[in-house]
Amino acid sequence: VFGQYLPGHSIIHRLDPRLKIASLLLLLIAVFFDAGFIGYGLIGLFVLLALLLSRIPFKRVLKSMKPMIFMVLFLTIFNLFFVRIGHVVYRLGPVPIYSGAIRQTEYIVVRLVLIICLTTMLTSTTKPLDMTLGLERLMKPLRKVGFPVHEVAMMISIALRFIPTLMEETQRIMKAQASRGVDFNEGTFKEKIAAIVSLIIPLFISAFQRAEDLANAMESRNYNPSAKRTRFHQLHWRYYDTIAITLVLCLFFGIWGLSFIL
Amino acid sequence: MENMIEVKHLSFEYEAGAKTIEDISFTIPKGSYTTILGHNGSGKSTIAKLLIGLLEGEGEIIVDHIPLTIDTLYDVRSKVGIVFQNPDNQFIGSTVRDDIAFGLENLCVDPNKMEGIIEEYARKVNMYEFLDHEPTKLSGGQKQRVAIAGILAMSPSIIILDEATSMLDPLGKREINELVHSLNKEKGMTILSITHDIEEAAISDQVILMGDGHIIQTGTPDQVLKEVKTLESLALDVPFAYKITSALKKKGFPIEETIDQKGLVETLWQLHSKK
Amino acid sequence: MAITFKEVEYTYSPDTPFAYHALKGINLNIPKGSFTALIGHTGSGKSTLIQHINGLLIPTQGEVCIDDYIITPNNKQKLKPLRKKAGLVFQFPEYQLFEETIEKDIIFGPMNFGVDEETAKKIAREMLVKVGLDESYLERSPFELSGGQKRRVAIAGILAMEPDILVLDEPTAGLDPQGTKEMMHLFKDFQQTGKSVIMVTHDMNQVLEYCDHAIVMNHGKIEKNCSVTELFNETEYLESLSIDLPIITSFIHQLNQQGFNLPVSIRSVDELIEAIGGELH
Amino acid sequence: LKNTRILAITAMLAAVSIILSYFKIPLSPLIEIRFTTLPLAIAGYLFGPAIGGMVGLLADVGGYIIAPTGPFFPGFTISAIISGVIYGLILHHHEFSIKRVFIAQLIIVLVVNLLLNSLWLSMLYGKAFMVAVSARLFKEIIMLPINTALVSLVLKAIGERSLIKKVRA
Repeated sequence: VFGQYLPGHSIIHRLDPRLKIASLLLLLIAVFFDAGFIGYGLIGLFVLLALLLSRIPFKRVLKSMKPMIFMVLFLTIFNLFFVRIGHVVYRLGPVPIYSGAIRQTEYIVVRLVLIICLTTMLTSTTKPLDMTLGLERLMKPLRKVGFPVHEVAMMISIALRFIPTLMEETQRIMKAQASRGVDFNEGTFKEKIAAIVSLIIPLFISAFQRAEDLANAMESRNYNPSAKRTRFHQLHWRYYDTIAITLVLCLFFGIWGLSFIL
Repeated sequence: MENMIEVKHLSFEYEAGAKTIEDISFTIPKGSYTTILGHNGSGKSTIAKLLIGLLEGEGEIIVDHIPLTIDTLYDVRSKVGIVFQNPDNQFIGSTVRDDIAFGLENLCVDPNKMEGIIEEYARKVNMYEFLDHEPTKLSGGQKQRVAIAGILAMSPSIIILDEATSMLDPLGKREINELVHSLNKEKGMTILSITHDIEEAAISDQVILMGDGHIIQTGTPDQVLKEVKTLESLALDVPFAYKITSALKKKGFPIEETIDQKGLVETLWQLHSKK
Repeated sequence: MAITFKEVEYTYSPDTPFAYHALKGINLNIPKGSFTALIGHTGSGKSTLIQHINGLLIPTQGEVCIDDYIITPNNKQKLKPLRKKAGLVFQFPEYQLFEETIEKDIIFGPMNFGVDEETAKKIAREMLVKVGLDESYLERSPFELSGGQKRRVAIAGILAMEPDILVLDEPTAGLDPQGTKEMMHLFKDFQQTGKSVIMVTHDMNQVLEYCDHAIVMNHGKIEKNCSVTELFNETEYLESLSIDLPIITSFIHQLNQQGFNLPVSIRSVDELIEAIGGELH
Repeated sequence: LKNTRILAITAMLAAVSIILSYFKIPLSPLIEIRFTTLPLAIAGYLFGPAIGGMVGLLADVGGYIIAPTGPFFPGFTISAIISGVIYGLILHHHEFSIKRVFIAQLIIVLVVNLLLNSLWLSMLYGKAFMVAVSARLFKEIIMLPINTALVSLVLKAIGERSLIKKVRA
């Protein structure tokens, strides 16, 4: 129930998580290269293709854009009113609308849509566990500079494991406090703060207690953060991963090149 | 008989001056089912943590011939498996499969061999069909069975149950008790159960009675559990069969005190038919 | 404070793929002053049912009446006064403690219901003593206490709301025998002041010793609603749900199979010894 | 992090932060009180800047994996890490005081909320957004005392719990 992962067997689902995470980062950077509408068109085409291949329902992508609608509207209005570059194309009553404003707004909206599509695609087609594993493997070189790669991966998986449990706990605490007369929906500002404090403090106490128990359980099963350990889950790089990364790299450098030309 | 665990003059304090455990010594014979019996706060759970070096106390602990020191910490831990009280907080993996794998990973088992081991032990605790389930979809009893599978997969010499059934419903309790007893009887696994359940103590091989950080008495259930005054002073129950027999004896019936309920039905029936 | 359920249905997250029909056609009447046990497996609907008693959940169909409160799916009534009348103690209630001192935590409930601080403090003192802790605890932090003591403080916090109905979800889980006994006596005392207690429990020994009425739930329905004595007569039914008999009742059944003729209505060890003695004479 | 106990607590605090992202108290359509930084403050206070930053990192990445509240953007990951580090630098190794919480909160407002976040937002939403900084400034001025009070309240409560004192020792 938790998370964004949509089970499936598409080619995108089967791609190696390392590849998917690296691609996301590369394309996120690419989105910020100024390669004009040709650049955005290329990335857009690529994203559309990937979306179709992944067979994620379109509704899902639209839904993930919902939180941004307000922001986009706000920005559009803001840009239209305040950006004064280019020539005036239209007059809305007393307000002049500049061509630069329209162009900038278009850029921003396209950029946002692309970012959302990319990030949604990754979380929808990759199991949280694989994502953690992929991150761990990708960050491996950072171990040389003393970054605790293994520990970070372990902590992410613990956090993900305990979110549903703590969520249940949260609901239980809220009900218990509601039974003691706390109203989580209505009340003055002060009452609302008091209500949330009566939830947050027990939640922290419980999280600390669970951490203590968990640490005991982990150590009793021979866990030692500094020791070597093998991993049950292994990632397998396949030929289509190579094809995919080649495509992504071509796109990335293509856009980069384009940004110099334009 | 060979000893699985030897503890000599063990003491421990959380805060200076307040001893949680004071100078306790005991041995646990190989293949036995031992219970440590005591009320909440008697210090009994601290013992489990001391035995695998989660806490550091004074005194000597020898597990399967290995004295516990900083250097042997991980050797000792690989010999001892503990099932803790809260089923939720010891489930580490995101699925049953991953949870059983956790211990194997720590022992650096070859990843290619893990799948087979995991399936084998999941079958042993009857959780094979649940291998891909997430912990939130399992009952407390099932989670504790997974914990036991995870421990068995590490092939320990002794399993410690630290009030492992106290948060379970009766069904879960029964599942775990049956599983643990069969491990003890059929596989000869040494079991140490930390509990306040007097009826569980009554069917064990050895009882270590704890009170306020001390060992009050050690012996067979028959020796320890008939000391009504001691048990009551430690805020513990008295076995049901003992309550009945001692009262009947007082009333002048020719009956001996016992803690064995099955035997009691037999005895009463004989008395009844002789009437 | 009579509690009545009329054709109550409850579905979690209706109209979604996760919809779960938790209560099905519940009809129920719990008279004032009773000590009722609510029995059933995990997932049988017990927790859902008890959350209807103080309006934490609103039925998706049917109605729930608590005294003069009538809760229907389109409830418009303020629920707060109901929450005061029906005090609900969740499982492991020690997790709801959060204030700096025990006193503050106990008066938290009453003050939310508009009791003034003076009165609330007076009640807090009384309740603390009632649950077996003395007044010296008032100024201490609840987090210095042992698990069992924390539970007592949490329960004192509910009792301090002076409810007419006490709803308990496995109140003795994880306590040792002594703690369990003291807790159960506390609830019995509460009932004997003429108030109702409804307790979810898995421990049939407690049901036999303290309760007078039993409700058995299975798959979201009420399967039995009877006196405790009647319930433990239905050995086959209980076995089919793999519910253990109380140790006393099971012992009686064993003896009766061997030719004894003991009444199954016996509810304490003393009575049992009397009866066995009588048979052997 | 060589200690399993601290590792478990760090992970658990990150989980709490993700859960708290579901809660907010709106003051006005544009200003709302959020609680996701409380676990960062606790981690920084109890265990120092490294762990504080770590909770920030985990909460942001974990939050993206499990429940995106917006698009993933590495800039905000950096913001979260730096917030945790600031809490750690200012609060760790010192007795709890409201003054220190205020200072930490003030630095976060200046460095993270106004400087870094404005930078990220302008990258995402274009330069026009810089005009909105004045509006954001107003918001930050209102939020500063509220956040200081909230963090103080929770730190004080948590700091006094003997359980956690034990962990710290």
